[in-house]
Amino acid sequence: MAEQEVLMAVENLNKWFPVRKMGRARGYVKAVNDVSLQIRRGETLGIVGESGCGKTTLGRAMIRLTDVTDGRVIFDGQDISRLSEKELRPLRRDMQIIFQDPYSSLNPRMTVGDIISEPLVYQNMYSASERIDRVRELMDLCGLDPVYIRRYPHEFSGGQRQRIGIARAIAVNPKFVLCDEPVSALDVSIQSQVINLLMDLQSRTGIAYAFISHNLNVVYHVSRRIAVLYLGRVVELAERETFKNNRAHPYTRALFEAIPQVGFDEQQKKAPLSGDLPSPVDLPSGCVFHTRCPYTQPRCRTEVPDLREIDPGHYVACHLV
Amino acid sequence: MSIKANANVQDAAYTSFYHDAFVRLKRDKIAIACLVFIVLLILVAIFAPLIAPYPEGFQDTSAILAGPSSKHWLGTDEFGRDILTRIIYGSRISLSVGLIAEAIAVTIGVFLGALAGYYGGKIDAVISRIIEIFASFPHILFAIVIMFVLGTGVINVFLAIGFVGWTGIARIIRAQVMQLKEKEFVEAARASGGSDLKIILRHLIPNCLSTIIVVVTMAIPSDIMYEASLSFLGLGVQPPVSSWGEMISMARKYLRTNPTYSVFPGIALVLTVLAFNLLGDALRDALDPKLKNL
Amino acid sequence: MTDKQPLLKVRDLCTYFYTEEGIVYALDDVSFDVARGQTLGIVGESGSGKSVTALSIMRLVQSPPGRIVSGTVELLGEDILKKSRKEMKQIRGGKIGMIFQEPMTSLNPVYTVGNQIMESILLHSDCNRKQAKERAIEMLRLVGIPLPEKRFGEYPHQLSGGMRQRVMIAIALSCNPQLLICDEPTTALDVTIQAQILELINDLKQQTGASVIMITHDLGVISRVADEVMVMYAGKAMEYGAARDVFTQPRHPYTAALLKSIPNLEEDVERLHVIEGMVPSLSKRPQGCLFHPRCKQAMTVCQEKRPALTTAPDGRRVRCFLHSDAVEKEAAHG
Amino acid sequence: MLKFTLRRLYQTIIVLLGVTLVTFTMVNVVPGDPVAVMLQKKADDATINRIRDQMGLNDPLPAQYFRFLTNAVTGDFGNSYFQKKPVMELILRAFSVTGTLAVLVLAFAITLGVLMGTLAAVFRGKWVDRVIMMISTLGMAAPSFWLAIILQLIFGLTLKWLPISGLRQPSAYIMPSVALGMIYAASLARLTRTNILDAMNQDYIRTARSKGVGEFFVVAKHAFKNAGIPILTYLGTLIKSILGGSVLVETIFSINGLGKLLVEAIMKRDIPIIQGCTVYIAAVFVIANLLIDLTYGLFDPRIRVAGPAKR
Amino acid sequence: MKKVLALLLAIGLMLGLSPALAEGKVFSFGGAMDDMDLIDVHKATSSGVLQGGIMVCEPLLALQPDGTLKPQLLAEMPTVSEDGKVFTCKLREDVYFHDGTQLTSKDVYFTLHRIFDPATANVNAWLCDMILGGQDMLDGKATELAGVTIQDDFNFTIELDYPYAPFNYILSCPQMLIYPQDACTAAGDTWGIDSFVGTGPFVFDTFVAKDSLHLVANENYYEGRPQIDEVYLYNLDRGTALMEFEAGSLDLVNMDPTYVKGYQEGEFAKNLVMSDLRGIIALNLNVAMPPLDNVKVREAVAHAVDQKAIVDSYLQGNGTAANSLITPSVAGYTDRPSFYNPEKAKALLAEAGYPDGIKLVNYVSETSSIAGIPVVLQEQLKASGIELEVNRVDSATYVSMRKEGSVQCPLLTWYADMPDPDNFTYTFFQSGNSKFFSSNWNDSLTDELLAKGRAMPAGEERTEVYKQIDQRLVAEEFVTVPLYNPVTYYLKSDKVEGIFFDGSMFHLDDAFFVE
Repeated sequence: MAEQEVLMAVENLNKWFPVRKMGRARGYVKAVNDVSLQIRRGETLGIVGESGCGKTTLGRAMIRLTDVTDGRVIFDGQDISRLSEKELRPLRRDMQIIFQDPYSSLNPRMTVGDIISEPLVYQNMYSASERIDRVRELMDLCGLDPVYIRRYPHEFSGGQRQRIGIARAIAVNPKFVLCDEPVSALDVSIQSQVINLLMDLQSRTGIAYAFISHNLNVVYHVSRRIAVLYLGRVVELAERETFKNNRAHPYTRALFEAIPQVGFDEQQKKAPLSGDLPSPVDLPSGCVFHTRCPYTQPRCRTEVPDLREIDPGHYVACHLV
Repeated sequence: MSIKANANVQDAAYTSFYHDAFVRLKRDKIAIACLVFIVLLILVAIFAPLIAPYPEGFQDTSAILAGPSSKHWLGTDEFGRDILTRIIYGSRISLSVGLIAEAIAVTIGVFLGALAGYYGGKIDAVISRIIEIFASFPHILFAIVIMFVLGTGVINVFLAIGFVGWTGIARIIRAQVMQLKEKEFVEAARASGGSDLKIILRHLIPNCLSTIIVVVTMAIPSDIMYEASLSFLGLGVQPPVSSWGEMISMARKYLRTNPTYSVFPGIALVLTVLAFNLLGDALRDALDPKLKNL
Repeated sequence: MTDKQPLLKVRDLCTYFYTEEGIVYALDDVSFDVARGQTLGIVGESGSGKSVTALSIMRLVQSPPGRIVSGTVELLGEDILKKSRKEMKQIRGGKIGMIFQEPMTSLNPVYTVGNQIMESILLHSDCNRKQAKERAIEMLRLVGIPLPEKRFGEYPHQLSGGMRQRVMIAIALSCNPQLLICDEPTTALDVTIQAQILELINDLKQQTGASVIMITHDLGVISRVADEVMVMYAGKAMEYGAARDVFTQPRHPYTAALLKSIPNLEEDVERLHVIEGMVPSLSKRPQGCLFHPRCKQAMTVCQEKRPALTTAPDGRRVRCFLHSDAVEKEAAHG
Repeated sequence: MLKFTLRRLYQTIIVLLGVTLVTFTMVNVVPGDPVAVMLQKKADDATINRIRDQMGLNDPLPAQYFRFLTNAVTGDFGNSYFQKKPVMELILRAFSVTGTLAVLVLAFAITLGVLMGTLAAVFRGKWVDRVIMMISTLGMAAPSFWLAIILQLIFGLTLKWLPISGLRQPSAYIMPSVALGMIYAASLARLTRTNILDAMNQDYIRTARSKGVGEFFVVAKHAFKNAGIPILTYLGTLIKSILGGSVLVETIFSINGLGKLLVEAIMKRDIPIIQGCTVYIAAVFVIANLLIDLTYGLFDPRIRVAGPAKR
Repeated sequence: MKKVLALLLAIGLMLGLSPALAEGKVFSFGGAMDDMDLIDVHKATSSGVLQGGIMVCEPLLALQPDGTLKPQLLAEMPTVSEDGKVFTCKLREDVYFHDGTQLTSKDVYFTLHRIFDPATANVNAWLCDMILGGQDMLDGKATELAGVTIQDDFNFTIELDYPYAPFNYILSCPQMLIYPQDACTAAGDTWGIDSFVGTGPFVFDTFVAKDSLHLVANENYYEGRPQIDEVYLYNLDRGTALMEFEAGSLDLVNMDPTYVKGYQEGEFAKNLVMSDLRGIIALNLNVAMPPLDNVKVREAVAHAVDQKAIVDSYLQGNGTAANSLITPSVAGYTDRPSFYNPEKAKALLAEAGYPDGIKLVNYVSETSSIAGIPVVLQEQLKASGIELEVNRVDSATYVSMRKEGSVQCPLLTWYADMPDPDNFTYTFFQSGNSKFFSSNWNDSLTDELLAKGRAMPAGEERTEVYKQIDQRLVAEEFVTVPLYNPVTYYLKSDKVEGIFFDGSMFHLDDAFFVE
């Protein structure tokens, strides 16, 4: 049967961290609550939300760097949510991760050559000498001069270190790469260089990306479809263009208005949203956003809105839309 | 330069990181002085038989408790043995105590510390309790018991001191590994299928090396002093082997008539301990990424 | 003192760091003014010297290795670089308030929030502890913190990032400073909280009539709050003028390139505009104009000579040979 | 906070149990039979065996251990073979000496050490800093028994200011405390200096300076309190070395402290004292550490509210 | 914090008790008495403990400075039966214990009975186990002491198992102090710790184990009140004790010979007193452990030891070289020249089948004062091809190893309890005892001679027997290699006179402060 259209499918995924006091679990930090989404082959799904919305935990759960409380993760047709570390090992080849902090994502005591070839060692791909050539090829691909192969991470700039991280991630020709805030720590000019690199790699090798970030401009640029998260729930999921002019969920609208855009049309100077993020341990009842939503109805306080398809490919979790 | 096979890429790489640290170290005059002193001490210890004016046990019965003279530059002890010779041979004991005892302490300490730090949970609880038990144990009893079980003799002194010192290192390594395992490059290793053991060996322990080096250089002086106090209690090395600690305790009787007998080994002990302490400081600054003086 | 005269006049400010690897020209010949009640935006990428500007004004540059080599910083006509240490203590927190980037670590974890606000009040105004406490609680209410009495006794780790930044603002404004320097105040915050903080700073600026220096790398934040803007690159000011003009018709190629490389919702570009290369190392600076290695319109003159910061008739300043052939006078320290 | 105390108490009990087990096994492994030592000159095997029976030394080891444990809980470690007195009585007498000494040594080490460390930090890089650091490095290098002898020679014999041995007058406490305390004062000085310097690099110091706070207050108020925790942790380890490790100084000054009691008991295989002393020292050490953990809350509110991270 | 400090300080002070420099004629005596756990002479062997005892209690007879005996608690010297086995004694009637009760025969019976009572676990019972019925009590066969019969309050007889000429000396030993029956039974286990009553010149006041003993003058002492009001005994570290003496806070300090060099010239030379210890230091050769089972090898070892060099170099003249097991001042001593001849030693070894030398292993207790001797021997024996391995161990291990007879060449250190040759020979080389001192010498001829010597009354003939034993052990079978007769020193402040040192104990009954 033809290769399946959907590469990664997340179904009703929940991830709760027990809060331990004197050995007994007293409550849970409900980081990810009942999230369902799909990523097709070669596609980039943007995952956006503010800190504490569970986007990082969702990402880690998708590639099983943490175990799953309940719900399923189907990767390339196989349910990987309950696999043991050993069973996961061969699958690691197909899914990789790129990190945010260029300084703590590379082992300071290893050379660039070793860092990039490490996944090859673990997956024992290529012989020793072939690995060297593969590493040099990857460095070229990612815009790094291969002559630096024996240099140390502390001898590179932030942008270059991010390129090393990318080279390491694509070394094993993965089908899916989770990008967790890959450019947030970089300056604007370097940011665009790395974004272009990621998009070039995607067009050349057909890798699928899950692109996590709190910077909407960047996410908007790279993704075909975008999911907006709030307190561990998907509040809106749609094609990129929908977010430009047909934003439905109140939180999404507030989020986009809050971005300081370069331009001088008399934007409203007032902050679109007030108050602080509620604590993830005791979540608000009903719709989690109802405590800060300007249009709250009594129904919002009691009934949890499910993700409805209000028009093709456009899902919203809100009673009023 | 041609890219050699992966293996020696590894070796060349390691030295060059420590090469940077060495460059930083070179700028610190005191550190270099200490390093030279320690290297000298090691040479003296190795070539003791050639350097020492008399054989180790030689007793010059004509010059008992004599003061410094042309024949005996630093004088003689109650058996007529030449003090300078004893100090030279004594360096062997003091240095090997430090190195061997620390070797034992480091292997145990790093192993248990890394396990506790990396796995956490039950394993961490058990190992931490073991650390606390042995840490709250009076060292003296521990050393004496080990000496009895294994019998007296130089090697057992080293074992005794080594077994006592590991709790300190275990605690430091445990704390460091706990911090390191949160770092993203460890998550990256796990994401590409690295086994726990490989992660500990390739990522965690190399990053603890600079702490281990600093802790060891700081611990060697206390081991040397510990051997001295064991000798002071009469549980140290057996004659004719000489150790600075034993000399100081034997010399105590003659403090009024031959102060040199106790002063010179005392100076040797203090200088060696000083050299290791200062070197330890300098190494910490040289190896420590967040350099304080910048 | 006429109203027209600027609150702060900075002329040819140079701050260098003397390190083993050589002299780092962190701030090289920077001049700007801050008008009364206005917000000056200072924008630039990391290593452009924007934070060093703030620290130099407050004379908080850690020396050694750093040192303010030359230049004048006139606050209400008096050059504070000449002030004695005692006088500087009156100015810091009294005339000039400052808030920093990392709310998580900028407050002392072992003292209560109230204690840290009162400390500033007691230093700069002669009132007893009771009055200082009331003033502190008043400030907490002013910066929009709910239940100020309760928060007064709490510790920093009990507050969220946004709350802590509000406390920082309360501290900085507790003694009615005439100038508030904000060094990347919202970089570490979420975008909705950032909007709240920027709005708060603007409101307080209106209420107290203080001037604000907003330092950030985010051009969006500048365009939202700044009246005038100075674009910095590798320790030098590249362009200076009214924010609206600089952003709509950027004159310096770097400013233009920066504006183009930010992804935004309006135009869908296939590939982002990229500024090739990297920011030059400040200890081994290139000959001629510092930006020429990365400049698309670089001319031969740009490679040899270093352009001076020239003022155009409409008051806008730019440091580029495209707009004038004035060469930077051979600075003594060049 | 209470939850944290309970958990720490629970851990302390386990550690103490562990210590009693390790001590018991060690004492029975050591060669040399105490009864033979008691009947030194002419003791044939028959009489030795009879006396061993009397003392229950021939019972199976687990039974002996269990008996030892149940008694130890009530503080009864049996009677000393040689001094024919309840071990607990001997320990309390010896502890009153070593305890007093420990308090004085700690007082001496903390005041001198922390003061010097802070001074060195405030005048970092200047000659004050270099001098203090050199003295403290020397202080750490001088063995305590050597220092004791030299102090005895100078202040006891030549100057006759202080009594040479014993603790018969208050002034007799001075020399032992200094001899023992010097090495701890030196390391405390270095530790304080490093921690204050670390604290000085933190962001809140820059905030304090931007508020116009004077340099002295920046160090004394803001940096000092944050540097407190590592110093407290070090004090924890200090207590054990003072209790157990001061045997050399006690021997020289002929003070019958815990260290001397333990070492002499080991020499003569006075098993009840060995067990009693070891468990007692371990108990004091573990409880002292527990108290120190609780005082963490004073220094660091984050701990007072949530209890420290799992140690 | 301050309150805790004050409380602890007070406790520490209270236990330190009386200040050293009290007024009145106070005699302070310091020395290394580490095992001064209690002062009951039945429970300890070292002089540190006995020293305190002999100042409070007294034996039946007393040794004079000139070596002769005089009646102490007895009215006159005991009369001995022809077969030398029955000693008839008469007590003085004017002697009272410190608690006021009068000294009677029941106290003597109680004391001798306590010596052999297994419950006491007396470590010195072997000294007088020749008393009839003593061994039976020790073996649990009897509960009463057969040998002692009381005629009336002041007369009693002691019967021996076999004739033993020097028994009178036994009665003068410090281990034979007479205890009061009622006070001793009342004290029970705390006898010698919290209470200690005797008839002697000084009354027990307070005792802190391992620290100090305080005695006060016995106002109504039957030989007249001593001229010293109070006596302090301090257990001090050797070096510290000497320093306290120099600082003037001690009147008397006993001193280890190795410390002597510092005091032979200079300020304190006048205070230094040398005294013969009436003892012998010898190297026993364990005949049970090869290669020492071969007499030729033992002879070789005898020829490899240079006694004179040991005394002149290490001991710096403090001692007299010896080649006889018995000390010069005791009958049976033979003034034999040293055998030292390294060439002959090598030849003997070759003859015995060890052309390239042998290895011997020595253990010594590192706290004993002669711990240095093996180190000197180690160097000396090298010249004769004998390699000596020296192991310094703590006293407990040393005692248990020697007891099993498993030390190859232990150092014999013996200070005579009484000036009689039997004390030097029977104790170590009688086949029943030799295992305990690791000589394992088992020879019927020696046993025969020893038994004969014991039974004979003192006189020329008896001396001849011991000369024969000495000749056999030292010059024929080379079972032991005598090294030297030790001397000891003590520092006496010039403020005090009349102190009598009997070779191991100080007697202060006649001491007085010079004005």
